[in-house]
Amino acid sequence: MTDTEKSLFDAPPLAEQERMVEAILFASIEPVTLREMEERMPHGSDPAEALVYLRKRYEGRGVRVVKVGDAWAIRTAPDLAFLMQKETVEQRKLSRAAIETLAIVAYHQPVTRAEIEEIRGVAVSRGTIDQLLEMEWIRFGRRRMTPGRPVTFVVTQQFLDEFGLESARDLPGLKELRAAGLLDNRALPGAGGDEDDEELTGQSELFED
Amino acid sequence: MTDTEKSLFDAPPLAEQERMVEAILFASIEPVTLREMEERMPHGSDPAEALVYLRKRYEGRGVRVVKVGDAWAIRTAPDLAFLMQKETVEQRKLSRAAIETLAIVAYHQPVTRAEIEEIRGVAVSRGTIDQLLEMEWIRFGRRRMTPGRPVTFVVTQQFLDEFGLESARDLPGLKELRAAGLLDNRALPGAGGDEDDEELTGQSELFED
Amino acid sequence: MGRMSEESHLFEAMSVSERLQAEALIVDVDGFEGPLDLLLSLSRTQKVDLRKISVLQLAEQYLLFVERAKALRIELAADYLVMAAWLAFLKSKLLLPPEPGADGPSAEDLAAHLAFQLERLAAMRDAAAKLMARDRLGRDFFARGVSEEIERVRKVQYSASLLDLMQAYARIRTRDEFRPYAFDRKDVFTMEQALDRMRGLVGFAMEWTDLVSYLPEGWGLDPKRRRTATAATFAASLELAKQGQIEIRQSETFAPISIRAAQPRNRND
Repeated sequence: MTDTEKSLFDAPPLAEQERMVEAILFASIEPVTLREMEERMPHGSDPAEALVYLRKRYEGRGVRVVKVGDAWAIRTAPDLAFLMQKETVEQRKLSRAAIETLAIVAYHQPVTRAEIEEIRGVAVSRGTIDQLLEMEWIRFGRRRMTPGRPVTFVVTQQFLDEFGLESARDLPGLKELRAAGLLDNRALPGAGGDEDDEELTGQSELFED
Repeated sequence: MTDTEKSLFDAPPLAEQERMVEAILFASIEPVTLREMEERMPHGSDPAEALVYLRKRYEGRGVRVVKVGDAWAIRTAPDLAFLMQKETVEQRKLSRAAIETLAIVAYHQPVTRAEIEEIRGVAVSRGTIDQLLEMEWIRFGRRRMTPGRPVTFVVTQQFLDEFGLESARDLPGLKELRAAGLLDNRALPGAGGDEDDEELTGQSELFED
Repeated sequence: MGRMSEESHLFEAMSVSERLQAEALIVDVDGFEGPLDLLLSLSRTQKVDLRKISVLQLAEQYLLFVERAKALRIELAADYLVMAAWLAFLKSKLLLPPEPGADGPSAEDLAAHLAFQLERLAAMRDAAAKLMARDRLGRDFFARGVSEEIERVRKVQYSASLLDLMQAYARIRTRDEFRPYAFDRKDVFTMEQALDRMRGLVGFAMEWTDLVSYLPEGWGLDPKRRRTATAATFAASLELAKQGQIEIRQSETFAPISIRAAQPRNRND
């Protein structure tokens, strides 16, 4: 009783907070957001700061503290994968269409179905999108403010977690692709240039924060 | 294990073995026996020794390496168990029975259960009294010096605090209730002051202690 | 002219192995994910950087592919044929000198766009491969094997106010009298009373009249009595309007409410 009362006024020492973050992350399979940690820790705690120390503490260890989007998780070190045959989950075999669609969503997000089709030069089957949605690798983003207000797709935290990415900014080769202009959605010449302005708000949004 | 064996199979350094045990314990669904660890680790590994170091490393941390039967697991430090609880506070209106019982205790204290029932005209459930006791709005008063020596109930200081009353005497009397339109004038037989007087005798015992 | 000779030159440049490859492509037509994918595969035979690709040569290869497919009576999906038509158009544009003053994008722009599309598709393929080659959760690195369930502790906080308490007590006290709780009706003007009163009056209201003027005498001064009379009169006029005896109007929210007797022609509507 007195302890809780006390904590209302004084946040626990940083070392204690680090222990708490450690316990919370160990206890969860899913990444945990700072906000969730804050809600569970005593008032006045600063999980973000505790995480800096915790992350350092686990450097080079058998498990690591990793950032997944705006959440945090503990994951085993990839070099120890060979120990984990027992835990290995059968990876779902994805069609070429699904893999390419996933990559296009990741690199071009937020992206409309029409844009995916434009890039692949072929219609995207309903099943492909459904499969990626079902795997929770992509989700609906905001509607595009263009005629028809088409839905857009973006990748999920689950996707980042599964592919070991801190954020969509860390996608392999993203910078090079951007620099080469390959993430632009250039319209066919003569087909109206409005689209380009719209497109610039694509992955560029990711770089702003 | 002899030195020759060790050199033959070239077991990984102990620090590496510690990492391995850490990763295995982390990722496993069930506690892991030494034998299982040994089977999964490179030949010549000594998980028992690695465990000694790993256990020490986790001493005082947010999670601990614990023995479960003859197997090992990583578990939250017991003092941090509170982090694994999510408290949701739900505001709920007190039941009508409870409010009426509370009102009777407040106006007529000290009052016995039989008296409460007489005033309400219905039986008072054990749960209602318990709830009020648990909320620390009422408490047991002195036993009544009548046959059976029934217990009485009185309101608590906490009740007075929460309802913003200096004492139970500050509760509005019937006259005031009437003036506030909460009581029907004409309902009272012999509409004089009798009722109020009666009320005062109810509360009079209050003034004595 | 120069372009024509270039074209025939390209044709001859196609080696036997390339021709065989093109034939193999036909057999494999199901393996392509649309015309752009096919174009990308064809472009590989040029063995150059996609940025330096000869779109003209590519168009030729594609058209040749479509021709062969037709010869082998392989049914091509519509989008392959649309692409073929577009490439034939592009080819003619590339070969002919630009018409002076012609509108629309130049052949070079169209060719550049096609090259861009191919390069972008190739880049996405490459990116997808890199993505899939990454260390993966559940294959290369692992999550906690068992999650400690977060125990949800539901704490119910009951509340009651002093008013609740007094009302409850008042309720009990009234119940003691063994009579149902009743309002003191001295200061209550009922809708029935209002209806009776208005039925007698509305027949004369040919013009719009403020509802307030229908309040009974002696009820307009005391706020409490005024409130109950207003409410009853308003409810009564709604009832009369429902019965078609009067019309009721209010120009805007909170504006005075006026009524008048129903007009005969309205009743006929």
